[in-house]
Amino acid sequence: MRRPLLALAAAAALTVSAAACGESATTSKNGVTSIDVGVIPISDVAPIYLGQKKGFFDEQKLKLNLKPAQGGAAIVPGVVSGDLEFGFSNVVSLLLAQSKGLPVKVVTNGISSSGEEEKDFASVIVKDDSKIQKPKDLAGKKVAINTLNNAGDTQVRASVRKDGGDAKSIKFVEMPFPDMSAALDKGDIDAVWIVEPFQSQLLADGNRIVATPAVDTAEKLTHAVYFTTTKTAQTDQDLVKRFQAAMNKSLEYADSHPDEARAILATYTKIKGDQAKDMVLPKWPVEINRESVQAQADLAVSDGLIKGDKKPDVNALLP
Amino acid sequence: MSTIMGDATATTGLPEGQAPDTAQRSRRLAPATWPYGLLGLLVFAAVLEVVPRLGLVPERYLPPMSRIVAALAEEAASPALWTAVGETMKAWAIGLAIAVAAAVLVGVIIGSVPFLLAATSSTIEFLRPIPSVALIPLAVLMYGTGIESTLMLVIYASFWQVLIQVLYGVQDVDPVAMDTARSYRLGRFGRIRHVTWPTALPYIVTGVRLAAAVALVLAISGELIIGSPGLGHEISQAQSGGAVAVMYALVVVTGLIGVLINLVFRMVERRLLAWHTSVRGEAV
Amino acid sequence: MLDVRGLRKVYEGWGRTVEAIRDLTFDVPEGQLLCLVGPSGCGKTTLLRCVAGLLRPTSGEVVLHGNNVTGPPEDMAVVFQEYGRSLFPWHTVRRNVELPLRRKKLSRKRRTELVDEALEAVGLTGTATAYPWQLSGGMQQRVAIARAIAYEPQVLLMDEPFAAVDAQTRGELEDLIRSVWHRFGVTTLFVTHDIDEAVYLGQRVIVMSSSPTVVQEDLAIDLPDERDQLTTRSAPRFAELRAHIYAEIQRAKGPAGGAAAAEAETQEAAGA
Amino acid sequence: MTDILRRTGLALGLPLVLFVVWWVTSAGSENFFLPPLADILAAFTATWTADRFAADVLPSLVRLAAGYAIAAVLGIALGVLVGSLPRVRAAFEPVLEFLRAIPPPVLVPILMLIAGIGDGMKVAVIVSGCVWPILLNTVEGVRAVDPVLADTCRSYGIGGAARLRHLVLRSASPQMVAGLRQALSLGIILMVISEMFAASTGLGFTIIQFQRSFAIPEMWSGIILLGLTGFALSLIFKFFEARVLAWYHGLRRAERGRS
Repeated sequence: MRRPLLALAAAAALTVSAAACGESATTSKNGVTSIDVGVIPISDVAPIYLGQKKGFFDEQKLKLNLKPAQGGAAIVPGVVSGDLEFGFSNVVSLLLAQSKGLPVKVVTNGISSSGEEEKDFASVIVKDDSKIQKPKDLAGKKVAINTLNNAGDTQVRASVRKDGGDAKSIKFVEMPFPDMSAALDKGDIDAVWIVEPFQSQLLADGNRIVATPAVDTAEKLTHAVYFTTTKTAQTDQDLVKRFQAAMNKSLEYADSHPDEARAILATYTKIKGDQAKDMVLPKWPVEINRESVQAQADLAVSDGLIKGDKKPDVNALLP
Repeated sequence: MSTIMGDATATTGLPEGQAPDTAQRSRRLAPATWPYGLLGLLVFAAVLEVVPRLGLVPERYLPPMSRIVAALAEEAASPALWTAVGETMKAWAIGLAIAVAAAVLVGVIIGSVPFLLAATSSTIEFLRPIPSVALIPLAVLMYGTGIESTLMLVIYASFWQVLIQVLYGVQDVDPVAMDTARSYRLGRFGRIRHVTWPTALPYIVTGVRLAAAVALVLAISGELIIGSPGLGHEISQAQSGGAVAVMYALVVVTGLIGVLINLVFRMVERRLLAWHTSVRGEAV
Repeated sequence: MLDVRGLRKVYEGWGRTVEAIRDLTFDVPEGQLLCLVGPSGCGKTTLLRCVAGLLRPTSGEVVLHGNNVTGPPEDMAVVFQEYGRSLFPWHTVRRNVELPLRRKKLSRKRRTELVDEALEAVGLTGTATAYPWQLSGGMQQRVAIARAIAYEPQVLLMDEPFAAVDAQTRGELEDLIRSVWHRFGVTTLFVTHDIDEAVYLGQRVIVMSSSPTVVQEDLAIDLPDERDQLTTRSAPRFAELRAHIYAEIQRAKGPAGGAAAAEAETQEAAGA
Repeated sequence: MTDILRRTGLALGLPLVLFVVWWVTSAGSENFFLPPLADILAAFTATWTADRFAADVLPSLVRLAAGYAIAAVLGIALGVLVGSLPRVRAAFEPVLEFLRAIPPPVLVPILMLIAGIGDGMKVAVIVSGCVWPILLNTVEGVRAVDPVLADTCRSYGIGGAARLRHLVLRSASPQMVAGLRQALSLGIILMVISEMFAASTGLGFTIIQFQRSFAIPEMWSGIILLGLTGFALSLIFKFFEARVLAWYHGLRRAERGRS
């Protein structure tokens, strides 16, 4: 069969063309640059949608094409291959990518933890009648997270460790956020690490928060960021600066206008009005908390997410 | 899903109306089957209505049928659904077309040259069972979340479906017909055109029908898992937004499209093969 | 012992009805070899299926040993025309012959005996382990005959069993039927469209009209019991009987039944 | 002897050529996502150790086997039932056509409700997808039982279980096997998909993990292993099919030879 040949040829052709369109941040005559940005269509990226609506990107002569993707793991390759100019990803995924030699470079902040117990973008929730009262009780229990070996389990372990529990004995189970509530109800799992809008839904159903891992991991932890490739960061500094400026303005605006941020959710998610009203919004500061990134890097190494001698280089990753 | 949902492969191909009595019996039943089908669908819908209402399954996870229908009506009124359907059908059609064209071309060439057939069969047998989902990580890495990722899965899965049928068909060529063509000094191309192609056609049509079903399921699964635009993506969006009734409504839409595709292809098959009365056994 | 009384069969189609058999009455005494002959499309198969209990007549009845036949009777065996399709292709010859015996609560030894005897009677010793499709058409029909006689029926029904084999094989199989009938003395109802075959085989021949079918003629065959292809077929009496039946059949096809016959013919062609 | 040599040559020739082409073209590949074949093979031996095999591959295969077996029993039993009763078939057909057109992954959330998140759910996912081709093919097969054979059975008084065993199941077996074969490749796919939900072991799970953590040569090695698994299972199936359907292939050959 010539299929594998064909596939290889196609793959080769595509990588070549992808590499070719790597510089595809096409700038038209009037100086407007068209850029593709990979986002995950959840509440975390409300600022960029809001900024687009408010014209913050137009001010920087940027034409924004938002490309929704299923998860950060799909966005990183997109950015690295040049399909996307910028992308949204959590810090742990980027640390992992960097440790495997992928040329990623953070541009600006994405979302941060509120730093307030029980009032954060994510929490560990148990049933009301559960015996689990404190984070350390999670030891030896089944905890659902959306992605194994990533931010969720890293932060939950940090929380348990801080409370003096045995973090190694937690049994993590991977499942999509929407499925967690049913599994918790049925008792298939003991606790869930969950984000909005599911967090407020679960609480409304009478469950309770037992830990706020992001808060326990680092003070005002930077959870996710916008990034590009090291190459773009070096060769197209102007573009990166303009994106940074527009993005920062968007973050500030969203942080100070929560009602507008809630309203924009309905335009790109299926989160309906009343859900959006009740949910806890993440914090969108402009500043990246470098210590919290370093803390996550250290945890990634000590938890065995990153193996081998190659230590993550936080300074090289961050701008 | 490479060979999802086949149906009646391997038709033993009985001539119509064996003995007078069976012919009569089926003839009497034939015009009256649809009420049963309707009844079946109604019962199915009723079960879906009653089960959540009785609390056997919480409404939060399986809303009653009436709410699914309401959500469906609401979705049908919004252009977003039709855009998504369009995206899915685009991936389906392009993927299927590429797979069919490639499979027919490759199949006819390989099938008509015994050496090629012998030389490639081990490779085909190796590549065919590789599950298309194994390519998901690769597709995501290579093409990101664009339509190309889904296309790659669709093409890979439907290609084999058609290729195998083409190879069966080409090998089914009657040696006498081939000898006749030779004795009348038809060239290689003429033999393919007048002997091989007509023999293989019914097999190809069947292969295309099976591939059409597979392609749809893969297009939607691809969108669902990878996140390229289309119905599958809408489903995962509805799911992650907690809009359960909408999610089920979209699932109903995928089912309906599937039924529609199957109906259309069966009709095409019947039309196209009306002249073809021969008994044929498909790939068993 | 086998009575067919006032048999009528009407097929109800999609807005059209076809009267295949109008009125058939005859009886078959124990041990007789009766041939039913008629023009093609005259409802022979329909009659046979009614007798075999595979088809319910519209009216009239079939009585075997004084019992009304409403389903396939216990002690009746049928040999179908479609030999290739009446044998189980997934079973060997032996299993094919043995299968109907399994429900007859016989010892394994007895079953083996019956199978061996039947295969020997049809001249198939040695092919027991073959699959039917490995045999020629004539041999396949022999297997079907062996299966019927191993079943030890009191009545043997044969539906144009040799219609699809070549002429030479056909002669051999006709002799086989005579010898099997002699050997086992089983009451045999043999349906055919071939006049020569009916005369050569039967003790008695019933000529059926074209559809809607009635009995046209009931005729005893006064040929000597010992028959062979060469002498019997060249005997003057054979020629007379043959000519007589031929004339009857021509008469049966007369203008009156023409249209209906054509109708029934397409039907039977589709079926057979 | 030369014939065997020739045949092995033909069987191995192209794979070998492809292997060499892949090796040569990928050697020194700078592309992160298309690593040199040498790296992939090295990753293969390093990754798929006996321990890993027992921890990740074996559970997958056991779940696949369980789901496949249940689907086979269910599909054949229901298929025989539905296929032999024309009215039931008429009532079920539209619903079945509809259900089988639904991509199995969207059913996962519902199945999680019913079967929890353990192995039961994963087996259920496999069953929910595999059952349709088996069921629908069985229905077709049972429908297509040769009426002459059916009459033969009736006239010899073969009914009930004997009829099911000697006539219905055997006569529908070519279609059943066709359905089973489709279900097998489907089963492998669903095995992988089911491991994308609530799993912490399994071949599919491991491959996705490699992809997410950007361990690309390891991911490729997983894909290759998955391919090898599919290939091995299809070989086993062929062996099984050759035994069960020996009569059918013989019959087909005989028919072809005669015509």
